[in-house]
Amino acid sequence: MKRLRLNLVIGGTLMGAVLALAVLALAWTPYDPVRTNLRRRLRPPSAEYWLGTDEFGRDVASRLMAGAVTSLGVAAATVLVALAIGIAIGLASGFLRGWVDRVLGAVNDTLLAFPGILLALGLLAVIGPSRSGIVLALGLAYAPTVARVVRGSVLSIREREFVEASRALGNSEGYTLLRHVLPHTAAPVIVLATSLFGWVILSESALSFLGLGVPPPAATWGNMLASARPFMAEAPLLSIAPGALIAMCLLGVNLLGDALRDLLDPRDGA
Amino acid sequence: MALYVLKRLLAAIPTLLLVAASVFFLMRLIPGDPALLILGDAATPESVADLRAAMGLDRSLPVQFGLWLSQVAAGDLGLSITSGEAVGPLILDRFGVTAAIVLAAVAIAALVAVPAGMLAAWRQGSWGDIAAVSLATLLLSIPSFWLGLILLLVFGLKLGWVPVVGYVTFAEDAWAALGYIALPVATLALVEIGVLIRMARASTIEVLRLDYIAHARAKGVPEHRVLLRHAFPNAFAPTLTLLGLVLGNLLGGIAVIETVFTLPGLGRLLVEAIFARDYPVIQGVMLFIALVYVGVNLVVDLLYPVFDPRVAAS
Amino acid sequence: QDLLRIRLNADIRSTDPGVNRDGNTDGIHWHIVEGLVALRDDATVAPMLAERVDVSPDGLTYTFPLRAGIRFHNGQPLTAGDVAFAMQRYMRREVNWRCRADLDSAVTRLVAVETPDDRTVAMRLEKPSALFLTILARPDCGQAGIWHRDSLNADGSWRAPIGTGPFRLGEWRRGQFVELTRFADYAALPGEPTGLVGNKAPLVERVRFTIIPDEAAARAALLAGNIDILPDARSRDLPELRARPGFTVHSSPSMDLQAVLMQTRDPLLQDVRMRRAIALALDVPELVRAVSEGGSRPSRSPIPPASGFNTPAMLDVPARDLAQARRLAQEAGYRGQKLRIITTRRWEAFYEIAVVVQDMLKEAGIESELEVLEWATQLDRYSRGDYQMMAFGFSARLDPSLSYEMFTGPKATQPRKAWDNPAVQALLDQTMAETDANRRRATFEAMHARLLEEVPIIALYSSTTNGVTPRHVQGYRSWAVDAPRAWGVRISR
Amino acid sequence: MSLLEVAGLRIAAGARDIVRDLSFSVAEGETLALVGESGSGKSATARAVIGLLPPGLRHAGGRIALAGQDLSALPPATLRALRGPGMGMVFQEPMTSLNPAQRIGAQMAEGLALHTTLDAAARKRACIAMLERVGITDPERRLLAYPHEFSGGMRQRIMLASVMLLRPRLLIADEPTTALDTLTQAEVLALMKELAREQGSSILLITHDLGLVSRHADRALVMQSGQAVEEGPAAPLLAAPRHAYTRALVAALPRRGPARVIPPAPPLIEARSLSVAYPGRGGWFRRAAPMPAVQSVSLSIHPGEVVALVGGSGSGKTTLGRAMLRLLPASGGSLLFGGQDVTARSGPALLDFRLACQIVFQDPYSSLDPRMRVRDIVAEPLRLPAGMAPADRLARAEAMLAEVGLAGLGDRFPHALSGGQRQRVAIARALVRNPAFVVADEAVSALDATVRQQVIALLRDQQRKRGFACLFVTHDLGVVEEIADRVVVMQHGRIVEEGPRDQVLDAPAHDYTRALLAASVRLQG
Ligand SMILES: Nc1ncnc2c1ncn2[C@@H]1O[C@H](COP(=O)(O)OP(=O)(O)OP(=O)(O)O)[C@@H](O)[C@H]1O
Ligand SMILES: Nc1ncnc2c1ncn2[C@@H]1O[C@H](COP(=O)(O)OP(=O)(O)OP(=O)(O)O)[C@@H](O)[C@H]1O
Ligand SMILES: [Mg+2]
Ligand SMILES: [Mg+2]
Ligand code: NI
Repeated sequence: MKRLRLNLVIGGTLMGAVLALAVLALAWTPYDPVRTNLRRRLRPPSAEYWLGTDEFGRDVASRLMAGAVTSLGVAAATVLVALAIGIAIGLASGFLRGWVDRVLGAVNDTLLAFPGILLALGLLAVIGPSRSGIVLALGLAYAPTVARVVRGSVLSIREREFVEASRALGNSEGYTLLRHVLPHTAAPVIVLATSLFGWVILSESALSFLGLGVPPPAATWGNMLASARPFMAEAPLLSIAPGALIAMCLLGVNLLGDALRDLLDPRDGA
Repeated sequence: MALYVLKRLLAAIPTLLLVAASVFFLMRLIPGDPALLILGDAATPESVADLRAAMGLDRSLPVQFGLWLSQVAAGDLGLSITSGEAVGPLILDRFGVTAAIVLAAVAIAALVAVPAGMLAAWRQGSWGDIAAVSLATLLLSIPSFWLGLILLLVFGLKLGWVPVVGYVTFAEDAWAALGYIALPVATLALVEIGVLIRMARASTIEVLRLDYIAHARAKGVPEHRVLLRHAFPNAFAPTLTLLGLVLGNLLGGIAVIETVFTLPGLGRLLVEAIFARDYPVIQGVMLFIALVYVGVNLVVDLLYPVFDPRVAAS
Repeated sequence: QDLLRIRLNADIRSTDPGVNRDGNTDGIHWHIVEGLVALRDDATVAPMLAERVDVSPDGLTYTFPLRAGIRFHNGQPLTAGDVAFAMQRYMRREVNWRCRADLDSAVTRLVAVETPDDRTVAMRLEKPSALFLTILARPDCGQAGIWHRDSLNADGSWRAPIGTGPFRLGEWRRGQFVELTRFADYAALPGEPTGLVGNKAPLVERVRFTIIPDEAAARAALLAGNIDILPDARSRDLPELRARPGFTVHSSPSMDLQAVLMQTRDPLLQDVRMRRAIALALDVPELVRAVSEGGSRPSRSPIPPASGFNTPAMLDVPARDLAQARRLAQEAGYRGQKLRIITTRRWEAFYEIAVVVQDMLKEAGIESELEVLEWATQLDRYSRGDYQMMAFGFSARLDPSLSYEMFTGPKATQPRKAWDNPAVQALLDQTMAETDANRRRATFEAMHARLLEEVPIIALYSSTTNGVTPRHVQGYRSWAVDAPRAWGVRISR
Repeated sequence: MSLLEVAGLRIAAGARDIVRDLSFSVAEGETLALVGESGSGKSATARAVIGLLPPGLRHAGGRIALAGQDLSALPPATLRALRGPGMGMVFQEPMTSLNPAQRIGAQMAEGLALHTTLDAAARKRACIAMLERVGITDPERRLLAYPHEFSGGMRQRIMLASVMLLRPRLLIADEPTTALDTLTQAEVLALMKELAREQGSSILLITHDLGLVSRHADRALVMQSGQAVEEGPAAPLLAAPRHAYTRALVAALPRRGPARVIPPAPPLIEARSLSVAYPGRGGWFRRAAPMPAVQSVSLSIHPGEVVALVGGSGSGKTTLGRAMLRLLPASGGSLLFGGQDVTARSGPALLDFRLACQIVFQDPYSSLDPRMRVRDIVAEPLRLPAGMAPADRLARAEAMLAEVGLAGLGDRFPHALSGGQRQRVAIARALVRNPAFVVADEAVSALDATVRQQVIALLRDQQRKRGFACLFVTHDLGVVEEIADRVVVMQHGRIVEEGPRDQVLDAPAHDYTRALLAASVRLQG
């Protein structure tokens, strides 16, 4: 009970702050986040530029705000894609079993055996570097993990008696799956989704490091961090600022995820 | 037992075939031409065509795939089209580096994180628990390429404790080798500690609720022994499964760390091969990674009954 | 004390000079093998293994008397037969020598390699060519390096180079380092070292090229004393490195070209007014200053300022004119369409150029978006001509004709060529057959004027090679080609 | 002097007291039974005594003394030394109270190593002797086995052995046999009493089963909502309960109802030589032989008739029940419903059969979807056949809820109901579509005595009112007496005896039926 509220409060505050930053960025940023000015590169923080400027003379504070929109958007969209695909595969293979499970299982194992980020790398090269390309590629890369978790929990849920009760009522398999099985995968899926959120932000960053992230000049925290790396000595704030926001966001998402899981579980919610 | 292992390996064949086919065709879908990359901006259409013919890339895709598969079936992964080296030995050579780092890092991470996670679970809700969870989250939110460079700057440059670049194998000079892999291992271990603490904590919390823990306590078993003898094996079993997944993935996926620390590992080999469109190397490495993945999970499954005898291997 | 450690940003491809190669590979090869001729610092050609080069009056026969006292790494003396043997292998199609096609083209066709005596080699061409010696000397052709026949296996495949260079190949540990050892019997030329000729005496026992892909790690390795030469520091790091006591920066203009390419077949860009508008929208000096940290000089000519063929007219950079740019774009029917600029992060300069260009175009009311591709993909698009605009760089061309040839040609057969204009093509062919330098220079000036008018590409600058060494390294110099030279360098602590 | 003295015990969960002002004592060699309904604080009390309250519960006051020594004042190490030889505890769940990752030999010897000076060989000898004593054959080899290699009853005996090995002066047994079937239950309890007598241990026996109290306890303490309501020697207390709650408990014991006469009619549902087999565990290459669970069973049930299906654990009762609803496929024989063969029906034809039949499961918690509100659960069956408006469905569901005594609780989730209420929801769901045939699979086994009585009454009333036929699966003969018209006894997948209730209970023909009857504990006195 006490833990639940602490999760909710801290997680909610952190995510609230990050979301507020993103919403504000949609309406206003101190400067144009993609406007370069080669005469004022790598400036330290000042009254004019609160967090200084980056290697192209762009205002770091503005980029952080704009980056919140992109990073959160890309991460959320990617998680949704991964969940949609993963849940569909997981439900199908867990519930139907038999050859469906075998085939999907082999496909899933194949995808799992691919290092996730390399799968994304390959797909990105095919789809092309665009925001939706990143979303699709990372989404596909993480879907097998979701599928595995969902399948696991479906396998245990389908043994519960209320599923059999639904069959005994004459309900169709599809109805049973959607009405009685799907909602119960929520808890593990939420926990996974919050971890995914963090992984996606970091993966986008690693992709940027390898030169394949969200296309510049759009700012994401990940590509800011990746491109700030060479200037770690001269302009530490350039890395620390997006790094801190990522950490804050991840902590917030994870805490909120825990809280949400507890809330969604009617047994603990009362 | 041997039969079981054999069966499992046979069962992995469809997966490996699927991996082989998808890698092969995915790579050909990607724009980019190895011949063009070798010849660069000075390439002429004729020189590109010549080179493609020399690399055997002028044949139709199904033919190329068939040739490659029959080659692989005969145990030959072919030659790198950029360096002409045999892919099989190349992979084994590079894998040594990656395996050394990953195994050391995961072992260290497990040695630190599992006890930490278990203690956090044991004192769930205490300040120590909160500290452990926050530390885990913090570690989870630092990209490894960034953490790696920080460590490099601090321990390599500022303090000069370890060399910044280079690598020797343990066979050559064990002490020097230690110095070279210390930082990459530390980087990877720190990242993994974040993952493992959370995992170990969650499964220990589950286990500590069970009756046999109360039973052990009711027998007068001291707490340290309760944790060590009764909670640990049971809490570790699910962690082991995830550890297998993580390990399988890492063994092919630490390209970023290998790049930062200039290590001749498998991940860097793969990324560089992708950038160079070195098809035989990419295909070979991916097949190898898939095999490692299957192997690691097999080992995990074989180890599992040690921690959870309910799951007997055969 | 006897080990010189040099950073290499990627592994080499092979030990077979001019065959399976890239810039890094060439840079290793030129320590091991030498050709008949080689480049000086200013990219002119000088004799190396040859005593001198005698050209017949009709320009068809080149005679190379070999220098006396030259031995291969295996102790065998160099003979004319060795030269002929190596050249014959180079010219075999299946060997895939990078420059075989250059010596078998309409402009330059090598028809025979003869050995009148043991100490003389003669080569005959089909017609006179201004490029012949340059091709032989080009580093990317492996300087047509001469090696002993034991460099080959019995079946004729390549084993390992046995050359005449100042260093012999030691250990190549793939992905980690390439190590060279001093060739004690090296017959050095007298005088100062210049380019790949001059006094190339090896002064250290061993040279190790350590492979460090990551820029930040390479810099850290230099500062930590793990390497002795950082031959290719990023311009970004220069201000800080210059300020650091105990380190010396060696800058040298290179002969490559950074440019923005435009597809003249694009519906919008086929209108020359649109291309001119784009050129006028760019503040080239500002852009170059920013991208090269003030290290390079802006130049709208494809012929590098370091080249002897560069003239004052070519160094003149047209001023930015936003109003004119807007007007021209308007006239060309530009209505705010988004241009797509392809670039990559593989080469930081391409990326930075693209970002700055995008921003400068915006000030002229021309909208664009970046398409950041992986390098292999960009190269593929380049070679198919599948782009609207592209930030691109050409590797060093050591002859001014080649500087134009690299982007001039018929798109029908060579889609990668940016400038498809038969009249210009005729001028270019003229420069290749012409051997008089002044007359060539005049033709290049004419071509430069047309280039500024038609703007199929916007040449920006040639980059600068910045080598950095700590105090204990003496005698190191950067030069027009990125890769470092280890001869003449000594370590003294 | 009494061994255990509890005075003014108070246990709190947060701000709420779950045990208040509880005092009792256990004398040397005595067995005290702690009885009361679910949630009355029995387990909490037991755990407080041994000092192992679960997180969330707090020992908030009162004195617990073992042999005169105040336990709450002891340092942890001393308390630990007392656990084992001073007091031992047997838990309810045999499946989870042994460490699955440790060999049972190690688990048994662990206590000996901690509390005695025996060397390893001596410890092993002691373990073997004890295992032999509790009837585990081949004990020497079995020491190396893991818990999962034993059946539930064996595990409970091993558990008991490991506790008794330390000769505890006080044995705390928290519902030690509820998870076991009738035959095993009797065996384990008898063994426990015997060992305690041999070693002179006292027992604190926690149970909700008055039958057990009457057979095994010397004295009994009745608890309700965390407080003691009545205490005294067991026999008189049960024979003449003074407190209203105790009276209710005693009254809730099942009694035989009058025999009914079922008017002759053609069978409603009929199994002919029905066999069911579970697929064996096969690999990729080999399919294992199927495992038969029900073998060639013929059984017919007439409209309005209640048939009780009894038998030991694993005898195939559940399997047969499910097969008769076609929730499991038959591997042989046929199933007739209303004279029509439904064995192989599928699609809409099967739906007709489904609409006519229903099932109530044993575990009211796991058979209700925890994420649905009670009203929606009860309304769900009305989706089929299609045609009823959602509003009508809800109205019908509310009416049904009122009928089972749950008016006004439609908004709740299952977890917010008591066990008895949950089972009423399950019954309401089964009956709302007016089925002709209902299978009740251990529908009351998980409930405590008073609640069980209410649910049985509800089922009986509904059955009388609606007249559906019912197959009542149970291992509890008490329930059979109360509700069945006919009794069918199963063993090893076959029917071994069948007949009218009174005939089977009073004059059992088969040995197995007799053993079952003997093991079944009924209130004496
Ligand atoms: N960890 C806990 N935190 C808070 N309340 C608890 C906890 N454990 C039990 N309770 C509550 O304490 C009360 C007594 O529980 P206890 O387990 O002692 O009941 P019981 O008599 O053993 O019931 P049963 O017959 O069902 O086992 C119940 O109301 C229960 O909900
Ligand atoms: N899903 C299954 N797969 C394989 N075997 C099973 C399965 N379910 C039950 N069995 C086996 O079938 C036999 C009959 O089981 P069933 O559940 O019908 O017994 P039961 O009489 O209901 O026992 P209980 O009183 O314990 O509920 C047992 O031996 C059991 O182990
Ligand atoms: Mg209890
Ligand atoms: Mg059953
Ligand atoms: Ni019972």
